Amino acid sequence: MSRIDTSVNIAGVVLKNPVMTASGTFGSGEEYSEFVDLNKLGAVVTKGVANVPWPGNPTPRVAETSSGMLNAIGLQNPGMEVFIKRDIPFLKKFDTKIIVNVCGRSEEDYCQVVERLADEDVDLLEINISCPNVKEGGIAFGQDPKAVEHITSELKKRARQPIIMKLSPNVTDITVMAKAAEAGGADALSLINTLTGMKIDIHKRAFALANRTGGLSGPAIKPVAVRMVYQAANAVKLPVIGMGGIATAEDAIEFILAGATGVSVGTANFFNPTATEEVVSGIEAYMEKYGVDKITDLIGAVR
Amino acid sequence: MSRIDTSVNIAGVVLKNPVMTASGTFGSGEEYSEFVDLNKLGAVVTKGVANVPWPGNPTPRVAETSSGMLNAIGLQNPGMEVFIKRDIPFLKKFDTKIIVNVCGRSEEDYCQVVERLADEDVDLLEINISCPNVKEGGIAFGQDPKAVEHITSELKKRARQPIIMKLSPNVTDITVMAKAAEAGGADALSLINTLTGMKIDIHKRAFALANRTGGLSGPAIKPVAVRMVYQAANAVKLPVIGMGGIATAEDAIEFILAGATGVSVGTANFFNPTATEEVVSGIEAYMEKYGVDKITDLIGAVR
Amino acid sequence: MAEKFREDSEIISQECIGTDIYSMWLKTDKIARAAVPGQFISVYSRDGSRLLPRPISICETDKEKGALRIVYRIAGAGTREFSKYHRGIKLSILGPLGNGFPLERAGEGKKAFLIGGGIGIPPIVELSKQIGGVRQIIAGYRDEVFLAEELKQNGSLYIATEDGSCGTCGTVIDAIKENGLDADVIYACGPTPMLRALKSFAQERGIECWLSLEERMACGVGACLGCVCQSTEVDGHSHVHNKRVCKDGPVFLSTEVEL
Amino acid sequence: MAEKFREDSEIISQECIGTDIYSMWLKTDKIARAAVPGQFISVYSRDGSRLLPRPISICETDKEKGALRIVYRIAGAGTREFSKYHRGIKLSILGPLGNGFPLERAGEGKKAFLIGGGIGIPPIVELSKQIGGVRQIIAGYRDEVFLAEELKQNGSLYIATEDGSCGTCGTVIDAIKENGLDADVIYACGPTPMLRALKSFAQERGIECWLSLEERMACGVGACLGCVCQSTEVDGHSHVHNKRVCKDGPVFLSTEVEL
Ligand SMILES: Cc1cc2nc3c(=O)[nH]c(=O)nc-3n(C[C@H](O)[C@H](O)[C@H](O)COP(=O)(O)OP(=O)(O)OC[C@H]3O[C@@H](n4cnc5c(N)ncnc54)[C@H](O)[C@@H]3O)c2cc1C
Ligand SMILES: Cc1cc2nc3c(=O)[nH]c(=O)nc-3n(C[C@H](O)[C@H](O)[C@H](O)COP(=O)(O)OP(=O)(O)OC[C@H]3O[C@@H](n4cnc5c(N)ncnc54)[C@H](O)[C@@H]3O)c2cc1C
Ligand SMILES: Cc1cc2nc3c(=O)[nH]c(=O)nc-3n(C[C@H](O)[C@H](O)[C@H](O)COP(=O)(O)O)c2cc1C
Ligand SMILES: Cc1cc2nc3c(=O)[nH]c(=O)nc-3n(C[C@H](O)[C@H](O)[C@H](O)COP(=O)(O)O)c2cc1C
Ligand code: FES
Ligand code: FES
Repeated sequence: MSRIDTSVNIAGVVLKNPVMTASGTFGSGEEYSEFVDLNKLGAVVTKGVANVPWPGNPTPRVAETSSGMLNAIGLQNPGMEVFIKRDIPFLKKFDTKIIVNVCGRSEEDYCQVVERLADEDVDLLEINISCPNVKEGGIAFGQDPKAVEHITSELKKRARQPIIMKLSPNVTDITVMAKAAEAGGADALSLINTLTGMKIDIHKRAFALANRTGGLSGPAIKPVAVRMVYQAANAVKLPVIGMGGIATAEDAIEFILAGATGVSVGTANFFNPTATEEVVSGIEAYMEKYGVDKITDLIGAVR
Repeated sequence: MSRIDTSVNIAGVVLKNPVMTASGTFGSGEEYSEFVDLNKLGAVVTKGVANVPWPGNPTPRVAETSSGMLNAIGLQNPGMEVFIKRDIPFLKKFDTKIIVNVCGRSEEDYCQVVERLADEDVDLLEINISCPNVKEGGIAFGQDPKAVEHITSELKKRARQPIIMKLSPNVTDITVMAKAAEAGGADALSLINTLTGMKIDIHKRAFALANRTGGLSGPAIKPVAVRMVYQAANAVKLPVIGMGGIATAEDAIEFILAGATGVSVGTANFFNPTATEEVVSGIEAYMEKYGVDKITDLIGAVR
Repeated sequence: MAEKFREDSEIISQECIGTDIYSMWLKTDKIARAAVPGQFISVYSRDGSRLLPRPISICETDKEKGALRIVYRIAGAGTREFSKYHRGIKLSILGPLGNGFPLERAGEGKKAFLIGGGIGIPPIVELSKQIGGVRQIIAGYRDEVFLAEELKQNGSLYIATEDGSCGTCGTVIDAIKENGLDADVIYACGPTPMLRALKSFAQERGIECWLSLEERMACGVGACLGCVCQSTEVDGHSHVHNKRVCKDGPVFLSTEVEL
Repeated sequence: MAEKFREDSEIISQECIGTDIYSMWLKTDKIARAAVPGQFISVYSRDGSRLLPRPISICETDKEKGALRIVYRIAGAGTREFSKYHRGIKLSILGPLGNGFPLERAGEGKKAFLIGGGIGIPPIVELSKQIGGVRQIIAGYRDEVFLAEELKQNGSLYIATEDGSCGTCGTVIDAIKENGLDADVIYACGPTPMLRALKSFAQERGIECWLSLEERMACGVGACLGCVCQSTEVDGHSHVHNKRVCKDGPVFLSTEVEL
């Protein structure tokens, strides 16, 4: 298999393969390191990190749907100081890239995290702009192109690592958001975050999630994700990291053919703890089978 | 079961029960009348009808996804004259309401159909504003609130039957579209139409649909649909017809509890030809079990 | 219009009859008795993540036992699922669907070609049992031959293989030519390139030709317009140049359709 | 940290032991041998439309045979699916998960209450087999009694039923009072109202009390933060007032958590 080149370059950072973990589904890697050799992954993307600890939402926080799940974790996290002290050193033990997912309730929150991480040994920052934005009345940054461009350029000024803007799919036209992030100076894009959904328990006549709405993820959303990755990759020059329902190498290759340079495995970890590693080896097998030497030849090959 | 009242009122039209067929999944009723007693349904919603025959898209037009399917039929239809001569008389043989789904490529197209149907014996018109709009450069009417309000008011002027505006879910904020339709004078809303999606065949390295993108429907999209029905029903005073993944009575009741006055069964007909009738009897059984006398007591009961 | 039935049919037997090719007998209440050659059934998945039924041709029927046979190739997740089931399991099916081959176009004193290509061969088995007149069966394979025993019993069988491992090396048309066969009517089922070739072959020779088409389906009963083929003339139902493979077909007169 | 294993385990037997209540023995390679009482397994659905594993407590283990028993109630589509499976079918499971009951808090010279309520009774079976000291088992049911034979073998069993059809009419606390029981330590698993009552009961009497909590789960291994409960103090891992039921629990000291 040594003949095959699965490496990809995202904003100057070379990953040994395009396979990463989707933020929030893999903690900071520790729990799944019992099942997966983290050295085999292109990168580990951490759970969202804020400037201070966030308690998250009340429970129930998760519910199952057809081929999908809803979550309203509410971005619970221990805050950047604990993250830097505990989680970065853990991840540094492995030969994989570290991508820190950043969340905030205001522009200042995001800026603080990005500035604090400037001197830390992490490879890339992924900015989750679907976080609830208290100041702007609950509409996420990610749904307004002006806000996307503005926050991107503010963070770009402060960041020492390349920044990946993570786009929300709950928009009319994903290309508008992609271009806004590009105009703001983003180094890469990642998409999709979850689709907003709801479930009602008809026997209890109550919302299944305490938060009422939650984010839909898993195989159910894959067709929407592939479409948006295709549209975004064709609208901007930036590398795109695709995610949304990836559970197998076949799914990952579908995203790559649509234009993704990287791929993230999210919800699939919950139903197959070794999903990430299997995606890596499955991609290699596909390349072997079809005589593809460089994975970069597959990126955006269907158009 | 006679004690139970399942009737609902949509814009002055009383349906014996809230269960209808989703446009495009049930033809004009003939094919499924071999499996289902149309007299048992609240209403039959027809396939979209245009002013002239439409050939639709090239094949493949359908593809399967996890708990869902993509379609790009392209609104093939025989045009309003054939529809009026052949399909309305067929449907008139049954004791069910007739809802005609209307499509067009331009405002004039829609107006022509609505005017032509004015003197026909149909109960309600459902306006599909997710049709591709040639004049406005391919963006559907349904994604721009000004266009929604405008076309609604133009059609309202001409329609003799109450009009249901069918909203596209491919928008940032469904309440904006719902309010625009209300401002334009809509009598009711129906949602959701399909989410735009894509599938790629990784072995053929080609799009699964000739049209590249298609509309995602089926159980996969139910959480998004329930959320949007809940949001729309709480944003406007109009009755809302909910759809998106309804396959069982439990699904239908979930939409009703979220705020839907009517419910449509779409993709489920393809995997269970008797789905519509089963939803009707299952709703009755639920009402019996929980001692609900009037279905209207359930509408929007979870908030 | 022929009646359709939805049944929970029990698997009587299943066996693997070739590489990735399976043969299954199903006990049905009404479908087997109602079916005519060339019709198909919709087979529903038992896995809730796969919604759409898979259209599979009826290969044989046993009207007495009320049983029908399907022969299918593993093409993806749905057919792979079916291949794992064994005797006793219930499969939900809908049928018989589509129009079937017009048996009355052959018969006493007429010579017919019954042509199957690859996984289009199964429906030819029942057709060859029920059709009248002179039955010349031509079966085309890539390499591995299957269902030949069944076909041999109901007519003179000519085999073509792409790799030349059996019979004529080449296509079914090569087999016809090599054996100097002729006919008054053609019935065929197989991949589109084969059907396309047969369409022009029939046109050249002026032979009436009935082709069974394949298209991706959703409803299988004519309601969704997912499975259309292009028709030469404006179609009486659609009022455009489209015919529904599931309901107006799958069998069409070759001159009716564009391929 | 205890090791976790993902296995395709074979169903050895399954029987219905009450209305909608099933008992299943699974052959495992490593999980049964590694498990301690109070731990659970994640059971994966075989239907692709249901993604998330179902957490089910380990009811008994047979370390020699490498087998484990689960006892579960049909609560929805997932457990209904499991109830349909029979001997020989493989179920994918992950375990053992969670911390389990701290056996060392009981033992020689100490009296323990082992309390189960409803579908929280199963883990009490293995606990009662392994724990030392005086075992007073109190099992609370709505009406129908199950697993009583197993429980009787490992201690003195007191039953409470809500409808009074067996034992004390009322709750497990009513049963404790009616029988004038006391203990040095409490271990309990059951519905939240029962756990809440036990927490204050234990506080009043100054008894150490270990509670096994339930929460909706996604990953089952501590990664997703889906299953948290509120902790009295800021938690060392989360740095907020949240503990993960799947990883930090499901068993907590009653004073650690808010109910
Ligand atoms: C009228 C009719 C009769 C058929 N009879 C038989 C038969 O007797 N034996 C048999 O093995 N197959 C038959 N087929 C083809 C069969 O329906 C497909 O192979 C099957 O649906 C594939 O399902 P899957 O889930 O295994 O594969 P999928 O993963 O759905 O698809 C795998 C590949 O199969 C092809 N395919 C899928 N669905 C169809 C379809 N509806 N029509 C054509 N190609 C498709 C696609 O090109 C795709 O790349 C028939 C099809 C039709 C329309
Ligand atoms: C650590 C732990 C151990 C458990 N042990 C057992 C056991 O030994 N035997 C047993 O019968 N059940 C046990 N449960 C509960 C069991 O996990 C749920 O009943 C099951 O997941 C329901 O799945 P379903 O698909 O059948 O129902 P669903 O349709 O998913 O849900 C039906 C109802 O069950 C409840 N439920 C669903 N998932 C959970 C969950 N994770 N926790 C609590 N309630 C839930 C919900 O209130 C819902 O209304 C345990 C739960 C946990 C967290
Ligand atoms: C439980 C859960 C928690 C998540 N937390 C985060 C998060 O903290 N930050 C973020 O950007 N995305 C978060 N996501 C979104 C995922 O990273 C991913 O974008 C989405 O789930 C789609 O991928 P999937 O279908 O493979 O899960 C979360 C998703 C899930 C299911
Ligand atoms: C094959 C197919 C054809 C459709 N055609 C139409 C149409 O002509 N007009 C329309 O308004 N919606 C059309 N729809 C959308 C459905 O009416 C419905 O809004 C959508 O499928 C969601 O419901 P479901 O998940 O129950 O199918 C079509 C959907 C499908 C699957
Ligand atoms: S498959 Fe629906 S019309 Fe043929
Ligand atoms: S279920 Fe994921 S952290 Fe407990």
